[in-house]
Amino acid sequence: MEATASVPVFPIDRPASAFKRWQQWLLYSRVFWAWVFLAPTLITLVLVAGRPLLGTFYLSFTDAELLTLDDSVTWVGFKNYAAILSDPDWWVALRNTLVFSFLSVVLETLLGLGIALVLNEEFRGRSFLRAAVLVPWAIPTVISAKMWTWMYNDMYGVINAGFMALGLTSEPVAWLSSPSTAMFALVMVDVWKTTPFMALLILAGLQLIPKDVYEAAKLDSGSPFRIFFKITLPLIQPTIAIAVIFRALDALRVFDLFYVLIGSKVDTGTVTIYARQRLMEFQEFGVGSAASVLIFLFIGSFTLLYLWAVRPQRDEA
Amino acid sequence: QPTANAAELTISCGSNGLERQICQSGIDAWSKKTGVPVKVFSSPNDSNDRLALYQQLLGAKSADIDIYQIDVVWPGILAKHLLDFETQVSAKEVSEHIKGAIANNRVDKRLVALPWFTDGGVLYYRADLLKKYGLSVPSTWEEMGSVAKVIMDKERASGATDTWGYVYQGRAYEGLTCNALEWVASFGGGSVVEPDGKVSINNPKALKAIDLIASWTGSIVPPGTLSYSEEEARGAFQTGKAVFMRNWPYAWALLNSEGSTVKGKVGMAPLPSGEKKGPRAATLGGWSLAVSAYSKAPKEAVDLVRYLTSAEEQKRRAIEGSFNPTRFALYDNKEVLAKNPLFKDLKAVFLNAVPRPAGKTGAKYNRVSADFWNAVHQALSGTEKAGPSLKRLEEKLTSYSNGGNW
Amino acid sequence: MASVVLRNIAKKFGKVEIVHDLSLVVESNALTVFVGPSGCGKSTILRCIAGLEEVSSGDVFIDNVRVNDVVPFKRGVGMVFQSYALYPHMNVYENMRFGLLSLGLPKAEIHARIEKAAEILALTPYLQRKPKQLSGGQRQRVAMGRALVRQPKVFLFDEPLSNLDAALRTKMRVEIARLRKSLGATAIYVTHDQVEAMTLADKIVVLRAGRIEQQGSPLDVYHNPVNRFVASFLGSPAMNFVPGRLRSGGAKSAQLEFQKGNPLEFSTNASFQSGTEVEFGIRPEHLTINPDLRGQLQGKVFAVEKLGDQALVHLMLDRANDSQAETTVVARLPWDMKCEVDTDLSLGFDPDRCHLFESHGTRLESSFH
Amino acid sequence: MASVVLRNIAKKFGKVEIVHDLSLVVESNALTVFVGPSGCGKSTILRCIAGLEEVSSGDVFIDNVRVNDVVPFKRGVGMVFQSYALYPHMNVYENMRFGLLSLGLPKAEIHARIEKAAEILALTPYLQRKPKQLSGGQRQRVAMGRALVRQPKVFLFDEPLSNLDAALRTKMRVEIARLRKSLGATAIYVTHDQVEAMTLADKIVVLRAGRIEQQGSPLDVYHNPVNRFVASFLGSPAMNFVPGRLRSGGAKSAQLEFQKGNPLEFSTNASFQSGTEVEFGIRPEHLTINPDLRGQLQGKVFAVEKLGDQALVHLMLDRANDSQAETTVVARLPWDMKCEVDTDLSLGFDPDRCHLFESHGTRLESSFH
Amino acid sequence: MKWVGKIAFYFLVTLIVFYAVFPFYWAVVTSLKNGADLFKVEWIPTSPTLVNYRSILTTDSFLQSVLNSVLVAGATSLFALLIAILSSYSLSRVRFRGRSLVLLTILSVSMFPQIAVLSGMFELIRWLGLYNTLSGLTFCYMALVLPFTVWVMRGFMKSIPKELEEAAILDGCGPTRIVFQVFFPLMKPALATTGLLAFIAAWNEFLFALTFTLSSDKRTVPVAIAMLSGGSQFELPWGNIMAASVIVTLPLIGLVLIFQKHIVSGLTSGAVKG
Ligand SMILES: Nc1ncnc2c1ncn2[C@@H]1O[C@H](COP(=O)(O)OP(=O)(O)OP(=O)(O)O)[C@@H](O)[C@H]1O
Ligand SMILES: Nc1ncnc2c1ncn2[C@@H]1O[C@H](COP(=O)(O)OP(=O)(O)OP(=O)(O)O)[C@@H](O)[C@H]1O
Ligand SMILES: [Mg+2]
Ligand SMILES: [Mg+2]
Repeated sequence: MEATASVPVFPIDRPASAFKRWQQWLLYSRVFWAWVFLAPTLITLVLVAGRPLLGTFYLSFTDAELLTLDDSVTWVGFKNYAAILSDPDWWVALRNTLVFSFLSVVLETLLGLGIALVLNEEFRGRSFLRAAVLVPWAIPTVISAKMWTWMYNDMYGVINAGFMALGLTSEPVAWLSSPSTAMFALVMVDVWKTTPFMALLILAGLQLIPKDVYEAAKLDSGSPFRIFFKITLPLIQPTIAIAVIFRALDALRVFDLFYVLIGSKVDTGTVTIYARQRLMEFQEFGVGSAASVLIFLFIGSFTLLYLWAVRPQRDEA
Repeated sequence: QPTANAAELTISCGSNGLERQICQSGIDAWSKKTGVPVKVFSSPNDSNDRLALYQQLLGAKSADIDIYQIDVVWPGILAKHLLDFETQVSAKEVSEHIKGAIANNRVDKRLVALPWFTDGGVLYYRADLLKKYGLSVPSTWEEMGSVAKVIMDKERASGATDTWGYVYQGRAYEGLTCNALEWVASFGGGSVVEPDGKVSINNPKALKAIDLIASWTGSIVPPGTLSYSEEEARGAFQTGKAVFMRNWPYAWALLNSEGSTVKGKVGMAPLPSGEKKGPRAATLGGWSLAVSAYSKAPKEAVDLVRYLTSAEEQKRRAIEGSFNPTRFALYDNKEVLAKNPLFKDLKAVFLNAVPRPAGKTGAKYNRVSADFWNAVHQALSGTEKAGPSLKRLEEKLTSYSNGGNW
Repeated sequence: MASVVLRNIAKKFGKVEIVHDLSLVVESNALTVFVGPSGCGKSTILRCIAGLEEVSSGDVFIDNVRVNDVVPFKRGVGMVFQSYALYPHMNVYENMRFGLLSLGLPKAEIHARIEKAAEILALTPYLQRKPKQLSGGQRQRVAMGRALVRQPKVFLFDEPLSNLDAALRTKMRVEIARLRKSLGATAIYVTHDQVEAMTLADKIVVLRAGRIEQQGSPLDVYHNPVNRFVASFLGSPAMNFVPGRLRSGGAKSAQLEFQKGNPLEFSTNASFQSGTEVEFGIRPEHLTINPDLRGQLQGKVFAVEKLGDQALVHLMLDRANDSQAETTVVARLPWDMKCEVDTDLSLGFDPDRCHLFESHGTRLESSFH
Repeated sequence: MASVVLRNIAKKFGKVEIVHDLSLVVESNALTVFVGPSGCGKSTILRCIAGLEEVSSGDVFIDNVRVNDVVPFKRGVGMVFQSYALYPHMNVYENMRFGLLSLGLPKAEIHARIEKAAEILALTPYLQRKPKQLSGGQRQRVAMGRALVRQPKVFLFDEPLSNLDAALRTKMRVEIARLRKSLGATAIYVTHDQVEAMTLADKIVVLRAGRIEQQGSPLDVYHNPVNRFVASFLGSPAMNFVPGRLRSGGAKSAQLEFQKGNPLEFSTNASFQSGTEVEFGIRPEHLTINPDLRGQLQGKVFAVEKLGDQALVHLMLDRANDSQAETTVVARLPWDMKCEVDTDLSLGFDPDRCHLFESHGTRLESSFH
Repeated sequence: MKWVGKIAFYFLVTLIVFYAVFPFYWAVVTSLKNGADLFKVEWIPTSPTLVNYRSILTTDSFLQSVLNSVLVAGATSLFALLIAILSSYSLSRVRFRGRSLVLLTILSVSMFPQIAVLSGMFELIRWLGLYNTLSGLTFCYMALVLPFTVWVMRGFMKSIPKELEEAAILDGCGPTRIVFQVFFPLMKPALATTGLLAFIAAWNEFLFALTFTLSSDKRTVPVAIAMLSGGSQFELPWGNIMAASVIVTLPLIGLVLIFQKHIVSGLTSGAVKG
């Protein structure tokens, strides 16, 4: 091409001295700085999480007991894991955890969606509502757990009083006593506590949908429900996906809620309760650590599975 | 006599509130005497949290706390890390304490703690109602059941529809172990794990006991009881919703406090027995003081412990805070009785209180207890019949009883 | 016969009134274009017709039916949004079908309509694609298709082309024109690109701050603007305005002074007193290099822009006196004309071509001779 | 003397090569425009010069210094982004100062430069405003100011006007041209609006898929496109292309058949065999209604777009035979010409005006007579 | 027709508000009762008393622990933001090998049950000599808050246009200046949100706070509340507990109310797009 011909040939001047190059690289290399910037986070995490976690991994293969941690511990291989997997209580706990997580996350999502939709409307007193919705979130879990134990009480608990006043129940229900109602009661507390977070995330998602897509839909269809199910829902799917993962991670690790409301009780316990009991109350640090590792693996694989499952939708919008 | 050197002590006693104050004043007195400064660490209210924390500290050989206030069931767990008192304290001094308490604090020939104050389950009843229906305080569990039924029905008929017969600590936690142990023991069903390490729980008498109580759930015992700990039970009883209640002596003062619905209408008695004339059982509760093996000033620490558990200090505590002394002499002491007339009856209760199988099972106690209360809870809530439930429990315990040597 | 009628409509957002007591008749089977500067209320009016906004007062009629209380979906309008507003999660086919399903048409009918629309818009190969797999022009066509398939009484376009690049815009412009003609549909078209306005419109409505300034056929509005605003708004490059002063001559006749020397004679029925400040407007294409013409503008060339087929010459007029503000004019001349920057130049014009505006902007009826 | 030189540069993103072995000389004190369809690599090249992307191979010289390893900041380039990329949290003054601070200039100097730039760009009244308090045009000027104050060796503009509306764009276009001339700076200007390209450029570089198709002065490129792509890319409405067939006549002479009847005689040095399919291109402005001209295109009018000052007439050509595909041409005619849609029309043109392209697009040297 | 819709809508709103706020209201009611009233159900306390508040506020150790909580939570969110903004820059705007691996690792930290790291961390804390210090607590909380802080911030940074950064590069900014002089000011909403999330997380944490503090002058609020007790070990002073709960909850509610707008916008550009 004639352009090429007309290019003058300059000598390629001697590149800057090694030192200058190095200095420049130090000053401007993005990758270098990327790692520098990551350092604090990584170091912190390695210290506060990595090291303890590795410790846990190690102990899970030993017969360590809480009170003899630094005395010599002996390597027992997979014995602890075997012990747990052959313990019926573990499986009960696992089932409870799954049931709990599933129920609460589903309910939270539905409720949160509803609230988000309301918050997304323009109406008087909207910011008041938004504020009100955030209240439960701001209350420390330990405290809200106490509050609810208080309200659940069968004799002088307000819930029974209310239900009976409304004629929903004929006689006081002992919510926390029988496994059936206990699970339900716990889910309600968790839903109450974490729905705001859900609602906020989903609201955020809703506000990402361009206004005119809604308007187009209004012209295309008279029924709000069709618009919701055919347009809104698909468009906030990615958001919901993210929200669900955040919540599921927490729900699967739920601890203080159960701990405060019903204590260490096998038939309504969760895996974390199980782990704590083994670690702290039974001194069996090896077994407890093994349990923790199992929980980690369980949640981890769950997360990966989930991420993989929602990947396609996430690319959509 | 320890001299005022650089040593400084940290003691964990009580938590906030009255308990804390009284503990404090005792310590101050000692500090004044010896000139050794003492820091008071108030520990978590929930004894599970408390134990966990102590384990962390001791496990890490920490010298942060010199003197621990430990529950009767902990000596077995913590023994390794606690100082031995045998050599420090004269046999005479030891013998002045209630035997059960001392026995409880001995772990393989080491006296790891000195008893500080004791506790035991008692039966509260609505004196007014018994009077009203001309009934007397029941002496056996069956009797109590029927009495409760009668009064409950009558009361309900006469409008108080939310009246129940009996409340206890039915939540799945240590408290239930105490309750259940009382039932079993009072039927002569042993103490779950016998002193010789044998697992004894699966026997007809124990079964009888559990079955009886379980049969009450929903009839005279409100279902909610299965999630009660001490305070919930007290709440129910104090608001006049129950005729009988199993609880610790602490409730007495509160039940008779200002604004209490049942003020002056309450009576207290030893818990019923299984058969007529059978043994009455109260689970041994209470707290002892132990010195950490990692304390930097063991001499001072031991001295403080001895001071706090001494007769005069316990007397003061009994008078000021009605803490039940572990020195039985004090139960006949005029001044003490003047302040707590109840001690007359309680003495009996405490003297033959049943210790939980903590001594033998040692570090495994918590597990034993948890398995026990879970089994009982399932029986009470009817998710499983008592028979199979106890059978499984037996197998479970045996499985890690290490052939009775634990 | 009228297809859309607005009677004294006003639109308030909170306290601010955006559209003021506006009345308008939109003939059927014609394309009416709303033009006006940004923020003048074009979209708002359109949205009021569609029912996406409620009018604060006044009535909206579609096919002689008052639709103030009718939901958008039932008004029988099809709208094409500036941003297309396609449903990102549906492919082209589904995008078009969505509206039809809610009309409850038989499957076959639906399919037929979509096929047809796709064919008309040359979208058939893309029916299975998702919007983000389409080019700008294709998305634009899908947006139209979505309106099309519902066979609405009125089409509403809100700057449908403004997101396309120049070349594509020209292309789509012609397509829209053709399409509309072939359908013989009624349409209202909002734009602030006045080339679109001129080429597409059967009728132009020039808006300004929520009021109608002028309406009429494109050429009429272009050649007989009722005031300075309209004159300046249409045409690119915009009309040139040169300040001048009136001197009353004999009866019905007057003189216009603008630069040194030769004033222009003209006759008018309007009455004014001598010395009134006015502006006269002349369009770039009406300025030529021709010393014989009666009107002449002297000045210095300060920029020459050569487009391949023409050249835009920017002239800085010599000022009558230093007090006068600087005035520049643009002339559209043949591309091969010779003229250097910073040289003096005189541009001639035919006085009949120019318009007189009073200081407050309204046009002064006049005929030069 | 050359200010920016690209020698055999190539740019890969991952595996895909976007720019292929491209060499280019950018003269100093001139404005070079890159034009080309979207995605052809204009921005990428610009960013390689700025150093925001590293070239995968080849060398970049600025003022005869190889800058491949020099960080962007030190290359002495000033860039104006399409989205302006002003710092939202800084006011105009701070926006301009930010770059100067890192140059470590004395306070006074900095202040002076900013004042000057502000004055040149008429931003002085707005120095204290935040970007979001400015109009599009003003933001655009701030973006330029930010480049200006650093007194770079080369200005780089990436579609600086494409976010402005038509009117403003015209205005800014002239401003940029004036400014650059007065500064006598070197500039590279990316756009795909070819009016900008034509009017601003001293030299146009037409790009296509990462290769240079043609470079030269605007008018040269406009009037002598080396191939069909360039021809079709510049000019709006675009050049018309009419399919035809060559018949070899005597030595160096040939005939072009395109519609029924009168073929066109022309002479060429190129060799071809008779019957080759070709296209000839003719620009809209070179089509007129004039039966005397040697070239004539018969067809049916299917659309007339009247812009106030001109009319675009779209003609559907009569086909030589039914097998032939439909061809449409556009003519730019005076606005007041009379012609009805769906009537037959014959458009004349001067054969000298038209270009012959072989089927693969390259231009066929030829002179009609 | 419209009426019905409006009424139904506001009914729904009321319902939501009730569900959200009632438990807190009940806590307030309870905190105003004393003695046996506690065990009676009254929708509005018949004989309200402030005695609980008085007793809480007069125990200086409680006020101390409120202060501690503020310090710890504040410091935690501050540090978390500081280092998260740095790393989120690397993770959102720089292409380098192993990026997604780092991301996943960070995320995986929040998959471990807190209890699992407890005693490992206990040793660490003692080893660093941070046992029973507020700074030690702050340090531990990093493990809790860093992962999602980084996550949200990263999402937000992604949404900042590339040109802005490039303009800064041409203006001679190294990454440090880009982050702190160009991005930082733009991230106020994100900072507000993330900061608040971190603050709440730290404010509410119980297990670590319980295990890593010893003396009552180092305790944080949740622990302090857990320590509240009546005359003897079994007695639970519900009145005091509720009073305390109300006291410690109010500041959070305050914060949430102040930041609510930012919270939403922050999440919009952060978590969701992320
Ligand atoms: N929902 C609303 N709330 C408040 N003011 C609004 C709203 N919608 C539009 N406006 C105001 O109404 C005026 C007209 O807006 P409109 O969109 O109709 O202008 P437009 O002519 O369409 O402008 P453009 O050509 O830029 O689209 C603007 O000043 C705008 O600020
Ligand atoms: N960072 C990148 N990674 C991968 N591909 C890229 C990247 N940047 C640009 N490209 C690709 O390089 C090609 C040229 O991009 P470029 O932005 O230079 O085109 P352009 O000529 O500027 O187009 P436009 O006129 O739309 O700005 C496009 O196909 C684009 O997809
Ligand atoms: Mg608009
Ligand atoms: Mg580009």
